[in-house]
Amino acid sequence: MLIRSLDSQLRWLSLLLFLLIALISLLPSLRLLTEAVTSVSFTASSPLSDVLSSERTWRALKNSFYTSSLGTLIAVLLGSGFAFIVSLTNIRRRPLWVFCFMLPMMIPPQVTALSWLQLFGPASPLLNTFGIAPALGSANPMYSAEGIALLLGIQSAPLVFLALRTQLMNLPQDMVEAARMASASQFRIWIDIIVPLSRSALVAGAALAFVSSLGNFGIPAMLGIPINYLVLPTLIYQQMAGFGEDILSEVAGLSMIIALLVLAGMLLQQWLQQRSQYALIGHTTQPIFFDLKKARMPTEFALGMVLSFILVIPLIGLIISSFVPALGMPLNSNTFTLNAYVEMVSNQGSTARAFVNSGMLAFFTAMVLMLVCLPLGYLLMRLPMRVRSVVASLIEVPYAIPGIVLAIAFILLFAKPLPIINVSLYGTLGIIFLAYLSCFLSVCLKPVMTAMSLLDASLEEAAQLAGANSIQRLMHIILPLTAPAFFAGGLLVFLISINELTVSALLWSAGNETLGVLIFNLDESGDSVLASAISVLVVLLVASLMALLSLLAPRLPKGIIPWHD
Amino acid sequence: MARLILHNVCKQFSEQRVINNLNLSIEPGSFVALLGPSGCGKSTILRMLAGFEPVSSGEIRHGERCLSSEQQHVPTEARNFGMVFQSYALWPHMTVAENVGYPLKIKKIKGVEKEQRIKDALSVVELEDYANRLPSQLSGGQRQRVALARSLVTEPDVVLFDEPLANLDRHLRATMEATFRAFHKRTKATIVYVTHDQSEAMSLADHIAVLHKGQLVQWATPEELYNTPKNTWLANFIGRGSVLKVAAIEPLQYVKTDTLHQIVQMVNASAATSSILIRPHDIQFVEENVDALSVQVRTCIFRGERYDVELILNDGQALLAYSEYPMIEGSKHYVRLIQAWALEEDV
Amino acid sequence: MARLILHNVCKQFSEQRVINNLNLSIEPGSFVALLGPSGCGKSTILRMLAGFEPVSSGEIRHGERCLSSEQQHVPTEARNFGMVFQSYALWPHMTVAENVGYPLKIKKIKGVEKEQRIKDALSVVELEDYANRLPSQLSGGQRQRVALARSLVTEPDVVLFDEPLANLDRHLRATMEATFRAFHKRTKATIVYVTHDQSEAMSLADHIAVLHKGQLVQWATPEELYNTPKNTWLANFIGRGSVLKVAAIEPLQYVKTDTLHQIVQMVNASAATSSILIRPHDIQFVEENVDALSVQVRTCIFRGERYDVELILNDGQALLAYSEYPMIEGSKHYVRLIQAWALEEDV
Amino acid sequence: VETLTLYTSQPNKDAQMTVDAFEKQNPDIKVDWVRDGTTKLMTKLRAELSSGVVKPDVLLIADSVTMESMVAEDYLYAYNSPFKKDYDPALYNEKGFYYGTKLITTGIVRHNRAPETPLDWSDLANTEYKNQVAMPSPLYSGAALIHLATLTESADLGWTYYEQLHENKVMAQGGNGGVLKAVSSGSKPYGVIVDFLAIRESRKGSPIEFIFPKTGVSMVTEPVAIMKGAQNKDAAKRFVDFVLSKPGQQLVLDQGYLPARSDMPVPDGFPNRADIKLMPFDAAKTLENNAANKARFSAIFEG
Ligand SMILES: Nc1ncnc2c1ncn2[C@@H]1O[C@H](COP(=O)(O)OP(=O)(O)OP(=O)(O)O)[C@@H](O)[C@H]1O
Ligand SMILES: Nc1ncnc2c1ncn2[C@@H]1O[C@H](COP(=O)(O)OP(=O)(O)OP(=O)(O)O)[C@@H](O)[C@H]1O
Ligand SMILES: [Mg+2]
Ligand SMILES: [Mg+2]
Repeated sequence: MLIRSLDSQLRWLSLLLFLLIALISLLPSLRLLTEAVTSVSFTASSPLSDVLSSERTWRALKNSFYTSSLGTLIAVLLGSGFAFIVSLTNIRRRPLWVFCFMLPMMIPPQVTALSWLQLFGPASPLLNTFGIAPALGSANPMYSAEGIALLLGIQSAPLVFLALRTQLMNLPQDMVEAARMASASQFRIWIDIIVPLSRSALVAGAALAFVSSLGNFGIPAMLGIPINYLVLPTLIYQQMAGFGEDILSEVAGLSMIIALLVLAGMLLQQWLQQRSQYALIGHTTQPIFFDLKKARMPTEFALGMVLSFILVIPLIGLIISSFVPALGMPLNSNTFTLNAYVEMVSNQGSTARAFVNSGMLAFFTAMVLMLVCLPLGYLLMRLPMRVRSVVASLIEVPYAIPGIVLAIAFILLFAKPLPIINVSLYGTLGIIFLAYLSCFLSVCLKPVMTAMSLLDASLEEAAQLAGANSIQRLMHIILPLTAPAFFAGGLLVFLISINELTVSALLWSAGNETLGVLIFNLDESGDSVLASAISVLVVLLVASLMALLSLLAPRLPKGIIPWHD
Repeated sequence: MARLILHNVCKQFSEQRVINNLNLSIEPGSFVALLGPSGCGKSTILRMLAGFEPVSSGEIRHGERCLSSEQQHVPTEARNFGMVFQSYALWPHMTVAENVGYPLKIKKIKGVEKEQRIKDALSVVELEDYANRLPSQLSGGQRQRVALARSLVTEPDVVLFDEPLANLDRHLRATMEATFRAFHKRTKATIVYVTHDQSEAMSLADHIAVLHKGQLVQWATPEELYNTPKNTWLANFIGRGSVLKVAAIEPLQYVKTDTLHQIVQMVNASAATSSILIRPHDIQFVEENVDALSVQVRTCIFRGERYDVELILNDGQALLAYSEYPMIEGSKHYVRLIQAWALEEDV
Repeated sequence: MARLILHNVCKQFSEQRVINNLNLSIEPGSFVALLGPSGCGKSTILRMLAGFEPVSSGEIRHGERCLSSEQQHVPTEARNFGMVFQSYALWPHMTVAENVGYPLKIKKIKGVEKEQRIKDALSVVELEDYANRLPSQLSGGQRQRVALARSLVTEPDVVLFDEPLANLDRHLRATMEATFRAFHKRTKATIVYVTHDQSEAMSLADHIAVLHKGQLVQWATPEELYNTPKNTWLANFIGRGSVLKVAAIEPLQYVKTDTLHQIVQMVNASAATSSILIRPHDIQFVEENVDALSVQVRTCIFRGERYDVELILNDGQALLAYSEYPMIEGSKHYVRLIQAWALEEDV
Repeated sequence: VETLTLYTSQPNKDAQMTVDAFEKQNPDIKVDWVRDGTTKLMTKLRAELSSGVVKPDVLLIADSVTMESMVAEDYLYAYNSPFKKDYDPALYNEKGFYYGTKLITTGIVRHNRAPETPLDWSDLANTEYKNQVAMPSPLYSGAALIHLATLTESADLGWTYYEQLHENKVMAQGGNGGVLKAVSSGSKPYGVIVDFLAIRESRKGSPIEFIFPKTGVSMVTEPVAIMKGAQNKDAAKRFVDFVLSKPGQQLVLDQGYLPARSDMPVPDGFPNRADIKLMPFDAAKTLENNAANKARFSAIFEG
C-alpha cells in the first residue's frame, strides 16, 4: 500500500533514505549489540552477565531514570512556559526573549553548575556582601539528584521550547474563541484547550529532553560523582576507567540498557501521542493571541528572573573566569588580564582550526539533516503507526546512548579502511560528521514529524488533484507549511553540535579538533581560564550568527526564525 | 435582558474598511437575521458582538453596559453570549460529547444533569450515536451539528449564529429551524443569526438587517423586506423576481396591471428612468389578448415543484416566471403582469 | 472521455460500514448529483473517486482502466480529476492568486496565459480584487469561491464538487450554477456533484443518485425523482410535500381527486396500509362543498413569495400547503386534493 | 618524511612542546599526535585494537598500571633504551616494555583562607576536616586508583584510613581538575591532588598551596612505550630515547613537572628531591588488585 501510493521518484528516494538510516542509525547500534553479546558465554561470569547481575547497574538505572524524568519535567515546565508566553501573548520584546532563551544551550553545563556552586557557595561574592555566605566546605544543595535534574532540565529546555513553538504558531484562534464563548477563564482555556492541542509537540519535546538527559555525562559527573550518585553514563565511564580487556562489551552492554530504556520511552510516547493526531496546520484562521493586560509586567519580570539564573549569572561567571590569570582569583583592576584571549588567538593554531572544524561540522550536519528529514519525515508519516514507531525508536537510540559509546561504535565500524574503495574515514572529520548525523538525526526529525502529523491531509490532496507529484507536493505544500519545524530542527542540531564534546572526544585526531574537545582538554589539564575564554568566544560567535540570521528573516517564510516576529 | 445597540460602529482591517457606520438597535428577546452577500461583513459584526474583534470606532452597548468602544472592551467570557462559528471551531482533542459538554463543565454542572443535557442536545441534532466519536471522524454536516448542539446546551443571554445550517440538508434544516424557534421561545434569548439563505432568514427572524459592502441597506420585518424592498440592489438580492427598466414613475408604490403594462411597453433608451420589481408569481400565462405582453422563452429549468422560465420581452429585457409545465425554448407566449413594486435607484 | 463505473463498492471505517455495495455507471460527459442526508457517505464516495481513500471492496473503473480495487490503486495525481473540498483545503501560505494558479504551475503553463487564466477564474467568482490576499484574510464564502476558482482553472476529465455552494448567497449561487453549466457544456467533463440542496441538484444534474445510510435508494433523472419517488423515505426527502397513511392502494401510480378523497377519508388505524405523497401545489383551498376535505391550520410561516401552511386533517395527519395570504392559526378551511403519488413502503 | 603516531595524555600545551622539540631534533619525522585523558585514550585504543588496527606507534600515558595491563595482554614491544641506566629501576619495566618519564605525585592542597594546615594524610581524617576535603575518585581517575593502592598497602594507613575518610565525608571528584576547582573556588578548603596542577596554578596566582605529606606521596610516572604492532618502530625508538634523554627531561622540567631522571633538578615551587618521600608501590600487584580495590572502595563510599 505504501509503495503503491508513491510515485517512482519517491520510491527510489525512499529506498535511498532507508539505506541511509540503516547506515547511520542502525549500524552503530547493531555493532554495539554484537559487541555486547559476542563475549556472552554460558559460564557464570561473562562481562554482560556481570554487568546485569551487578546491583550497581540497577541502582544507576534507577538513578538515571529518576534524574532524567525529573530533568524532563523541569525542561517541559521551563520550555513550555517560555513557549506559551512568548508565542501566544502580547509580551514586549518577544524576539529578545527567544534569542536569550536559546543561549543557555551554548554554555557548557559544567560552567552553569560551577557558577551556581560559586554563587551559593562559601566564596560567593553576592552572599559574602550580605555576610550570609555558608561556612567554608559546607554542603551545597546542588550536589544532589535534584541538582542534577535541575541542570539537565535547563540544558534541554530549549529542545522543548523549539519543538513546541511550531505547534503553538499553528493553533487556530477559533478554538480559543469557542472556549471563551463557553466562558472559560484564561487558565481553563490553557488547561483544557491549548495544552491538549499542543500535546503531540509537548510529548515530542519531552521525549527529546528525556533522551538527551539520559545520555548526558557532564552534569551527573560534576554533581553526582562527589556524592557517589551513580547514573548510567557515569557508570559507563567508571567501567572504561577500569581498562580491563572486557570494557568494550561491558560498556556496550550498559548502553544496551539505555537503548532499552529509550525503546520503553518511545512506547510511552506513542501511547501519549495516539489521540493527539489532528490536523491543525492548514486552518485558515488567525493564530492565537492572548492579552496579558495587567499581568504583563509581572510576567516579564518573572521571565527576566528565570533568564538571569539560567543565562546571565553563568555567563557572567564564565566571562569573569576568562579575565583572571588563574582560577579562583577575584576579578579587579590588578588581576584583570586579556592573556587568555591573547594566548588563545596567537599561540594556539588549534583554536582557529577548532572554530572552523566545529563551525563546518555543525553547519553541514544541520543542513544535511534538514535535507534528509524532509523526505524521511514524509515517508515515515506514511508508514503504519506500528512500523513508524519502531523506525523512530531506532533513530532515537544513537542520541540516547552516551556520546562516548557511540564513538566507540564508530571506531569499531570505521577504524579499518572502508572495503572496496579502500579509503579510511577514521582520523578525518568525515567520521565525526557521520557520527553527528547518526546522533542528531532524531533531534531534527522529531519537530518535523510532529509538524507533519499536524498537517491537514486535504491540503496535500488538493495538490494531488492539481497533478503535483510527490516531490512537487513536498516542495510546494509540505515544506513551506512545516518550514518553522525544519528550521527549529536544524537550529537545534547546529546549537548542539557546535560545542559537542563526547562524540568527538574519541573521534578527533590531530588537525581535526572540535571546539568541545578543545575546551574540554584545556579545562581538564587545568587551563580552565583558557577554556572559559574560548567558551565566551563560542557564545559570542553563535549569538552573532543568530543575529545575522535575523537580517535574513524578511526574505524567509514567516515564522521560520524563532527570534523574529 | 437588555437591548443590544450598535452605535456608529466601524471596522477596519489594515487597508480595508469592512463595516461602515453601522447603527442597529436590537430589542431584548428578539430574533434578528443579518443577510447579505458573501464578504459583506456579517461574520465581522458577529465577531465584534462576541468580543473577538475590537471596534475601530463607535460603540456596542448591551442595555446600559458598554461592551466595546475605542476605550473599553468587555472580554468575551464576561458577556455570557453563545456562538456557532462558521468554521465550527470544534476541539479536535475532545469527543463529540466532550465538545458539547464543555460549556457545562465550565459552568460546573456535573453528574446526571450534565449527562442528560448533553444527551438532549445531541438528540436534537440527531447525533446520539456519535457521542464518542472525535470530530475528525465526522462528516461536514455532522460537525456543524455538533457545533450547534454545543451552542444550545447552555442558556446564554445572546446567541450568535454564523451560517449554522449551511451544510445541512433540507429536512435537517427544517428540524433545526424548529429547534431554534423553540429555543428562542423557551429562553427568550436575543438571537443574532447570520445566513445567506433568505427563506431561512425570513421564516425565523422578527427583523432582518440587509448589508451590502459593510453598509446597512434596509432594516425591516421579513414581510416589508420582501414586499417593499427599497432599491434595485435589494430587489435583486431579496427573493426571486425581475427588475425592469421602465418609464418614469413615482418610487415606493405598487403599480397594477394597466399602468404596469403601459410603462413597461413605453420604455425606450431615453425614457427608461425608473425601475420596478416583478415577482414571478405575479406573472400569469394567458391566451393572446389586447391586455397581454408578448414574450419569448429563453430557458426553462426544472426545479422540482415547477419550472423556472426565463422570458424575453420585446425590448430585450428578461423576466423570470414560473410554470407548472416545461416550455419549449424559443417558443412565444403571452403574459399578464398582475402587479409590480416601484423602486428607488441605487445611490 | 470514458464511462465512470462503480461496481459493488464498499467502504468501511474501522467498525462502521459507510458505503454498502454501491453500483453506479456514470456516462462520459454527464452531470451527476449525489444527494442524501448529512453523513450518508457522499463525501466518502467523492474521496474514493478522487483516489484519497482506497475502496474496502469492489472496483472503480474509468472506461477500461481500473482506478481502484482491492488489488490496485491509481494515485490521484495520475487521474486528472479536479475537486472542490467541503473544507475548501486552501493552502494557507499562498495568496489567492497563487492558490488558483498552482494547478497551472504544475501543468507548466506560464507567463501571460497563466496570468490570464487566473484572472478569468477569479473574475468568475468575483474575487479579482482579492488576488493578493491570504486565505486567512477572507470571509467564509470568499474562501469557498477561491476553492471553486482553483478547481475550474485547469480542465480535468472528471470534476468532483463537494457542496461547492454551501456558504454562498442565493445570487452568487445562481451565478455559479450558470458557470457550472457553461463549464460543463464547454469542456464536456464528467461532473459528480455533492449537494444537500435539492433544487441545486435538480437544476444542474442529468441524473441524481439519492443515498441513504450508505445505500443507493434511487438513480433517476430529476423529473422522475421528483414526480415518482420510490418509497416513503424518498418522498419525505425529495421536494416538499406530505406523506399520508391511507387505505390500501396499488403502489407507484397517480391517484386523482375522487379516489384520493376516498382513500384519505377511509383511513383508520387498521386499514392504513398504504402511503401516498401529496405535493403542496396539488392542494387547493376551496369553499365548503361535498367534494372538499375539512382541515384546520396548525402553523403558518412566511417564506417570502408565499406562506407555508401546515394543515391538520380530521384524523390528525398533517398536510403541507401553500397560501398567498397569511392564515390564522387554528382557523378551519376546506381543501381539494388534485392528485397524489402512491408509494412503496420502506424496506 | 616518516610519520609517527603518538597517543598521549599530556596536557595539550605540553604535548605540543614535546612534539615540537622532537620534530626539531628529528626533522625527518613528523609526529601525528592525539591527546586525551588516559581513560578516553585507552578506550579509543581498545576500540581500535578490537577492530584489528593499531593506530599509535608510541604511547605516552599517565600510569604504569595501565602499561602493565598492556604488557599482560601482549600489546607492547620491549625496547632496551640506552638511557635506562640513568633511571631508578623502580621507574621502568625491567624487560623494557615501558619507561617512566616524570614523577607526578599526589599530595595535599589547601586554600589560603583555610583555618588548618594539614601536614600528613592522617590529618585529613581528623574531625576538624569533616566535610572540608575533596579528592579524586579512584573509580574514575587512574592516578587516584594508584594513590589508593599505595595508601592501602601502607601499614600505617590501610583501608581503615579510607573508612575514616568516608566517615569524615570526604568528597570524591571525577578527577584532579575537579579537585582543583573545588579548592581554588573555595567550596572545599582542602583537597588531595597531583602536585603540578596545584603548584602551577598557585604560581599563577591561585589562592592555594600544595603540601607534600610527611609520610610520603604516591606517584605515577607517565610512562612511554612502543606498541607491538607499531608500523614505524625505528622512529618510535627514537622518540622514546628523546623523551628519556637529557633534553627531553629538560622539557619535562620546563613544563613544571618533576623529571624522572634522577640527575635533574626540580621545578620551581617544589621542595628538594630528597625531601619528597615516595611511598612504595608495585605496579604489577596493583594491576592484580585493581578490581578488588575498586569494589572495596565503592563498598565503603557508595555504601
Ligand atoms: N475518518 C473517519 N473515520 C470514521 N468514520 C468516518 C470517517 N470519515 C467519515 N466517517 C463517517 O462516515 C459517514 C459518511 O461520511 P461522509 O463524510 O461521506 O458523509 P457526507 O454524506 O459527506 O455528509 P455531509 O453532508 O454531512 O458532509 C459519516 O457517518 C461519518 O461519521
Ligand atoms: N483578518 C482579516 N484581514 C483582512 N480582511 C479581512 C479579515 N477578515 C475578513 N476580512 C474581509 O472583511 C470582509 C468581511 O468579512 P466577513 O467575514 O465579515 O464576511 P461575511 O459577510 O461573513 O461573508 P461570508 O458570507 O462569505 O462568510 C471580507 O471582504 C473579508 O475579505
Ligand atoms: Mg462569514
Ligand atoms: Mg460531506
